[in-house]
Amino acid sequence: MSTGTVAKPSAAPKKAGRRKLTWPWILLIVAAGLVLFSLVRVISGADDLTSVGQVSGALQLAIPIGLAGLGGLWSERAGVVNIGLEGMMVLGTWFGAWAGYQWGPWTGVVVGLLGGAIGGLLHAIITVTFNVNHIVSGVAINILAVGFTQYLSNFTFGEAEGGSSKQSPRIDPITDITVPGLSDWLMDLQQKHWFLISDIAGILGGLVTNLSLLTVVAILLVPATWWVLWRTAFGLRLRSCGENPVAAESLGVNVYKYKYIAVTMSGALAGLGGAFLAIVSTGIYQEGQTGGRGYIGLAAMIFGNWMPGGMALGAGLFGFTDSLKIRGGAENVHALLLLVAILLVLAAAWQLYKKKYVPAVIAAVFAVGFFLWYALTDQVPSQFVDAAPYITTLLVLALSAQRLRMPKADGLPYRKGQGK
Amino acid sequence: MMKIDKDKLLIGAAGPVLALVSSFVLTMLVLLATGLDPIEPIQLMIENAGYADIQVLIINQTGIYYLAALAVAIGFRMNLFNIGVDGQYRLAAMISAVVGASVELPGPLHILLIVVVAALTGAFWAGIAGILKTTRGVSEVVSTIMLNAIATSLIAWLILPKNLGVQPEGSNDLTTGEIAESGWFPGIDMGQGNGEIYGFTFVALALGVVYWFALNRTRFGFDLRATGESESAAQASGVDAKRMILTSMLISGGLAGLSGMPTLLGDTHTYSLSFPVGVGFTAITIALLGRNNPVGILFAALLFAFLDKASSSLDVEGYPKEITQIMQGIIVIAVVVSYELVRRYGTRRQQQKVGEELAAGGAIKTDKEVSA
Amino acid sequence: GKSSNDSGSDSDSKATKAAIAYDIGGRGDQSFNDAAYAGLKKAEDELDVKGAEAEPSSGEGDADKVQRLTSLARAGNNPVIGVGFAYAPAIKKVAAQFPDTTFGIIDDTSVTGKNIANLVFNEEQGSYLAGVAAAKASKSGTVGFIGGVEVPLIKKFEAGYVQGVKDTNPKAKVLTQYLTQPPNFDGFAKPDLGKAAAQGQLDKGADVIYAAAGLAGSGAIEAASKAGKWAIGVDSDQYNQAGLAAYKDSILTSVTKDVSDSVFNLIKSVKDGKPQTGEVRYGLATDGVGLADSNPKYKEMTDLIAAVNKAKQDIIDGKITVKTAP
Amino acid sequence: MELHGITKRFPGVVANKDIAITVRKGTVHALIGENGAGKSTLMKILYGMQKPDEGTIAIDGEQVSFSSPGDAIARGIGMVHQHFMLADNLTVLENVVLGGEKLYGIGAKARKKIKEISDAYGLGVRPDALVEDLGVADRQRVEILKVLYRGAQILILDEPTAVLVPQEVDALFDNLRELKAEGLTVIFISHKLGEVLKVADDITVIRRGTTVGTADPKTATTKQLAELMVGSELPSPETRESTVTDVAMLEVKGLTLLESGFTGAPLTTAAPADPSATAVVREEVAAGRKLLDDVSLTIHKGEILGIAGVEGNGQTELIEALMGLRAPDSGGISLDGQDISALPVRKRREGGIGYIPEDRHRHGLLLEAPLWENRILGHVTEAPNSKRGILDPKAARKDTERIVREYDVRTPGIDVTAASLSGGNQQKLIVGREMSHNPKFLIAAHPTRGVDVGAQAQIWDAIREARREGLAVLLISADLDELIGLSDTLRVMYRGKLVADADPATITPEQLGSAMTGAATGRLEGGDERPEQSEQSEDGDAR
Ligand SMILES: Nc1ncnc2c1ncn2[C@@H]1O[C@H](COP(=O)(O)OP(=O)(O)OP(=O)(O)O)[C@@H](O)[C@H]1O
Ligand SMILES: Nc1ncnc2c1ncn2[C@@H]1O[C@H](COP(=O)(O)OP(=O)(O)OP(=O)(O)O)[C@@H](O)[C@H]1O
Ligand SMILES: [Mg+2]
Ligand SMILES: [Mg+2]
Repeated sequence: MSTGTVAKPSAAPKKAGRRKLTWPWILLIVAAGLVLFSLVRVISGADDLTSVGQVSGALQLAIPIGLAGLGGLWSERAGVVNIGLEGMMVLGTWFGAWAGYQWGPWTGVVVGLLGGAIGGLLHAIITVTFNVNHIVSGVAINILAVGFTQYLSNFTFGEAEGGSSKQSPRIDPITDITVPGLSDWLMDLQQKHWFLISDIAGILGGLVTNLSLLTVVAILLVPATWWVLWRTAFGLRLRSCGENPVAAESLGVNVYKYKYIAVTMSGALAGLGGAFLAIVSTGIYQEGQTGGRGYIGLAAMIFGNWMPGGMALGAGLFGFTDSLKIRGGAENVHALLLLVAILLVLAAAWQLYKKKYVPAVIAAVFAVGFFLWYALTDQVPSQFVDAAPYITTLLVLALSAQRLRMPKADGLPYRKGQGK
Repeated sequence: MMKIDKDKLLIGAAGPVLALVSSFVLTMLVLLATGLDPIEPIQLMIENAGYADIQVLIINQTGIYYLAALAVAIGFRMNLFNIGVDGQYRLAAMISAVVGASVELPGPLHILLIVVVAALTGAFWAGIAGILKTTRGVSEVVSTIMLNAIATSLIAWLILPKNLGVQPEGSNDLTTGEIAESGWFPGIDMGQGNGEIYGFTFVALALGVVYWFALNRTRFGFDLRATGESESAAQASGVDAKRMILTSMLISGGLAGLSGMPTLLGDTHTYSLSFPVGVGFTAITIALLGRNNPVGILFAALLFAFLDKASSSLDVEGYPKEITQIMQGIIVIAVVVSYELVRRYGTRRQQQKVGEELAAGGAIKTDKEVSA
Repeated sequence: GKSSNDSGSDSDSKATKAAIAYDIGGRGDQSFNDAAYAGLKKAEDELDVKGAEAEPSSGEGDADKVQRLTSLARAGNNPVIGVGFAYAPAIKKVAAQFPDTTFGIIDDTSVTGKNIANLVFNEEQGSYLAGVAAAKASKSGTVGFIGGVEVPLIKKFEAGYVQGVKDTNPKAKVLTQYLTQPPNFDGFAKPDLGKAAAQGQLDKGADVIYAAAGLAGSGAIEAASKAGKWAIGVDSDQYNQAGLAAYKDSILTSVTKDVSDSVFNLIKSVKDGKPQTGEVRYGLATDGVGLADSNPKYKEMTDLIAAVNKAKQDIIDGKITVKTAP
Repeated sequence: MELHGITKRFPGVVANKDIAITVRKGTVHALIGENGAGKSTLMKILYGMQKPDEGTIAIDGEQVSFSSPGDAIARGIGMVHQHFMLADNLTVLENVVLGGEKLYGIGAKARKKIKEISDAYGLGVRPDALVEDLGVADRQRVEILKVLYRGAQILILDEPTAVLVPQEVDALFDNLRELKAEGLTVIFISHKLGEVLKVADDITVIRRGTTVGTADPKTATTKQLAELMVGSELPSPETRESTVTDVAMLEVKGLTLLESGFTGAPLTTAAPADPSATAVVREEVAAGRKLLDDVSLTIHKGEILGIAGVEGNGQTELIEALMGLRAPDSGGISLDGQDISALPVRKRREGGIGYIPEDRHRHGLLLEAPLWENRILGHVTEAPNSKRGILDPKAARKDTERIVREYDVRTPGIDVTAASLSGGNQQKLIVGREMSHNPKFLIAAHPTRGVDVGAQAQIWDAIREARREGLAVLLISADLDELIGLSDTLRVMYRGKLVADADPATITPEQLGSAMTGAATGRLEGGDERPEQSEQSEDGDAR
């Protein structure tokens, strides 16, 4: 049974199409996206699309997903598939809250991180030392973490003042920072609803308003991870364990050690995500609080091609669509219909340019369909609004998944001295 | 040959025994550590399992888990991770309930229609992931997670009274309307209010046999297993890997769709907001525990059903029910770790045999050559 | 064979034992289930009744509920109360088997029988009053409603609230947001979702937010409080809830739903030998639902209180009929 | 360096038994022995990857004990493994510095150092290329660079020449001599005795885990070495009388295969910033590199057509196109007069194509499945494996037993997994399986690669036997002796094109080798160094 997660077209050529995205291009794409978005906002009048609140809400929803995704990245870069992120996150929420309500939020953060790390360590023992299938181990850890925390809640929160067997007492909040002046100025600018300028102001404003210190830490972890994994000797060794552990071994790298570190770190990051949920997002521990965010984090990581930046983009996409829907989804998502329609028109044009007429026609037909849907209704049924993040992800993946490439030895068993 | 068989038996038995012993010991330690009696809860559960009504519940739940786990297992056999069984199961139950409630046909036909619709719906939903994988290379892990969530929304919309749903007078529930009695699957009444064993449970078992036969005795099954073991070797052997992915995804979804049938046809006769959820996730664990083998899955499903149902009165006796979930987690880990340990031992034995064989073949030659 | 309920089937002694079977979430949810538990606790203290509780396991079906109720009934509990509409099909089956036991079900009137008491509430009436209060308290003319999960029960809250707002200020705008769709019941449990939704409505100018979202509502209350706007609580008087002490000044009022009393009353009626049967409705008239007035600032708003009281009287008198679906 | 009394036991196998070797400083010391003799194991012990059960290692007279390759590296030992130890998805730079980051860091300094070494030895390594994009010879150079980068004083090369053409081998040997001149010690493992004699200063022979003798390269002949190695004369792949008929069995016309780019993903398509590179890349994507360029050939009944070529010049693609694993962009294939261009793999196999894949682990076996299931693989629709869609395990098992008997597959039974057989025995099983279905046409890709001498002879015999009965064979091999000895006709493939053809009776491996590097085209004449540019038709058979 495999742990492989990405289809590898076995007969596909190696070199073609695997060109790197360079910075100018990334910026260009981002700029084009922004213009398009702004256009949609102006036409549809859904000013909330890029409001300060929207962006800061998206950030808040994206952070736990992103931290889980970062955890997945560490582990899979070292060759261990970690579907146990969800469980490690659960440990993070529980331990974070347990320590947090008693000894303050920052202690909670540290203990939550340690709680997740314990889950990661367990995963490492099972998969690295015992060489058990990674998915089995991850699934078991998910079950165990949920059972264990729920069980313990009976004896801890259940007996605490202001708590119950399902939730913890309230945890003191972590300081929020808002850059004075700048934040207000951007807010004003955003509320002018000018084309493009207000949108940029909204996005920047969202990034400097009501920012929890832990949010700042979490955001910094993304470039930090990139730097550690791609710019240090430690990171090179760690990644080599995910690409070809036998080769690493032959150069004197202690593969077990790096796998252990990576998977434990992975648990710690997921635990931090859990602690963030409990301490910053909610202020209490709540049974079932993670609600599958560990899995979404994993999805975001795959989406991001096992790279920190891409992963952050994936988490951001989830956070953004999630926030769109939760903040008056009927209207916001309705505006997205227009965006989809425009994108489909662009896709049709592209296909036409490449002389692929059938896909062009299909895209055009869908474009018209979405235009009509947009024009003839004011709202999207709330049930569909809920599905927006997931449909968006599927669409984006369908357009780009073939470029994904997971670490070569990801999910494969490894034993020292057994390489050929 | 005799020796190998004896070895095999010993090795085969060692795994489960090691696993069960260690998981019980660990569970007791957890209970002890929290200051509870380590023996009584287990005693209570065993006692509970002795009661006929609980046995009925266990058997019925086993059937449901069994089907869903088969759905997961067939994917695993192909290296596909169908996390979407839960969504496929829910959507299939809902759509088939709607169809079942809207028609009235002679008994067997009515049931057949519902079952076929369920299988098709499940297959359709899984097929989306299959198509995305074969044509666009989208990982089925991600797409089935997404499709689970999308199924939730779709069902929520479809079940609105303005669409396909019904809100019974005076109820706060939403249902799909009741299926007429001709569409109920007859069960075995255990008398004395002990409940009914769902008739569909036997269909589930029969499907287990079919699963075994299809996988181990047909060309199709061989191709499927070959693809799961080595996609490249299977392709070179003439398997169309893409078609295989799609086919097994469809079968997996179809089975997932069927796993809602015991409940729908044997008990609720309608799909409502309180239809059981999460079956597909438990099924992943069960399939892994049963090592994707139809007999193994049966035992695993039985074990999980037992833990679920026999623990129902633990809270009344003052023991947190969550202990069973801890047990489930520990069992899974204990089983796989002990299997791995036993497997390592077994491989060593096997290699030793190969080595002996080779040595026997080359021994004479070696002796002669030394003098050369 | 032997059934798990055979043991201890020493029933007959009327109402010395009463039982409740919880909805998903179970005891400790600080909301619906806990309210039912409070009623049982009160009965234990005041009526000398021995209470039993049973929790569901996640993902269970009707058959499990049947087994649970049967086992509670066999054990001699009377009444046996199912908390939540999910118990309806199970009660239908079990009640027929135990004609001498009274079964209570909360939030459902679809199953009937002479030993079944349907404990239902006119949530829409309480919500109507909340709407009146919101319309009166709002300066911006925009108010918000946040529903936890989009199910008919919560839509009742929405319907009453919207009607109350519009009747009071026809020009007012009501923003409506549901957090999740069934069977994903996270919307009752995730305060962060409540917070984000409330933030969205606040950004759109809402200055009173009514959250019928169980625990997720606390997130909405937090957001409203931080923005210096009003929040309206639900189910119990949230002004007095320990976990929300930091934000209580912003809790204008709460729509109460007296589940606890309904449980207590049913147990009492059985104990008294006159068991309730059929629909037992708790509305404004019986104070089964209503508006809390613990917040001193609320008490100062005489204009608002007058409007609320008038509306309440009109509903009781039948001059206003409140819709149950939006 | 002195190795003394080294013994290493694996479950069931004694890989090394009381081995004693002395390597003089500043020499090239060759280690030879047949498959499974224990050479690699010995080297892994010396390199700290495996621990000896008994015995001692002394370097410069000082006793050492390594618990990991790290220790060995620290003592100045470097090893180039038999199977490349490279991470495909990392750059050359990353592969080189891995584990030795302390030396020059992982950045600019390291890059400079790599360039320096590369220039000094003419390795021509580009530090920032992805290893995955490199050919075998380049990878080999990266492996050597890895060792030099660490400043190794003792260099172990485990079968470095197996995948190289003669010219590349010569280049490698030049490098080795240079290294030797600088005082480095080289331990060199090879099966190719001619090479060994050319480069080595000392030779040690290992057989069945023990040292059976040493030889002086100045006086020894390959024949003597071979006898020392195996204890008997080496079999030769020589084919005796010709069995070629006039009946064409396989005809390939104008087969062309383009490297396909990705389509339909405009969202993330981006070209490199450098404009000149952009143009190139665009063109490539638009036109596609030609992996197969108008390949035409005919193989007759009873004929073995050998294709020589450096790996990565389209042989793999040709096989895949013939098998139906890849759809060519143009061209036709017909088997026994029937057009099979549009048939899927399975139909082609049923139609009589047998396939001995170049990578048996990836394409020929289910490693974790028992032998009898492996016997079914690839022929699941054919008798005796199944009837009307239903498998017939009994018959398959019986037939597996027959194959095991007839092809001398050494195994305790047919229920052991394929993984537990040694490479040679795995290969015999595959050959037996493919021959059991009386193929009309056999694709034999490196049929004896890494297989020991005995098994090699058996496999050659099997192929010759079938040829006599009218089998057409496409033989692809890196072993030029095998190719020349076995083939009736030889063609050379270069950059996806069949660029030259030769008569196996007269051609020498050196000539063939130069054609393989693209240095010679057209008809290669034996003995004549300068190939004449004949304008023979592309689709004609090569005689
Ligand atoms: N990790 C291992 N576990 C068990 N047995 C092994 C292992 N590695 C090698 N062997 C055994 O040791 C023997 C010697 O193997 P080794 O790889 O050293 O041979 P070799 O001389 O390098 O052969 P070749 O020419 O094929 O490379 C083999 O026959 C094999 O059976
Ligand atoms: N990693 C390993 N673990 C256990 N046993 C091994 C391992 N590698 C090799 N062996 C054992 O060594 C024996 C032969 O191995 P090996 O494949 O090296 O033989 P070989 O003749 O050198 O073939 P190849 O051409 O594939 O190298 C087999 O019996 C196998 O069981
Ligand atoms: Mg070998
Ligand atoms: Mg070797």
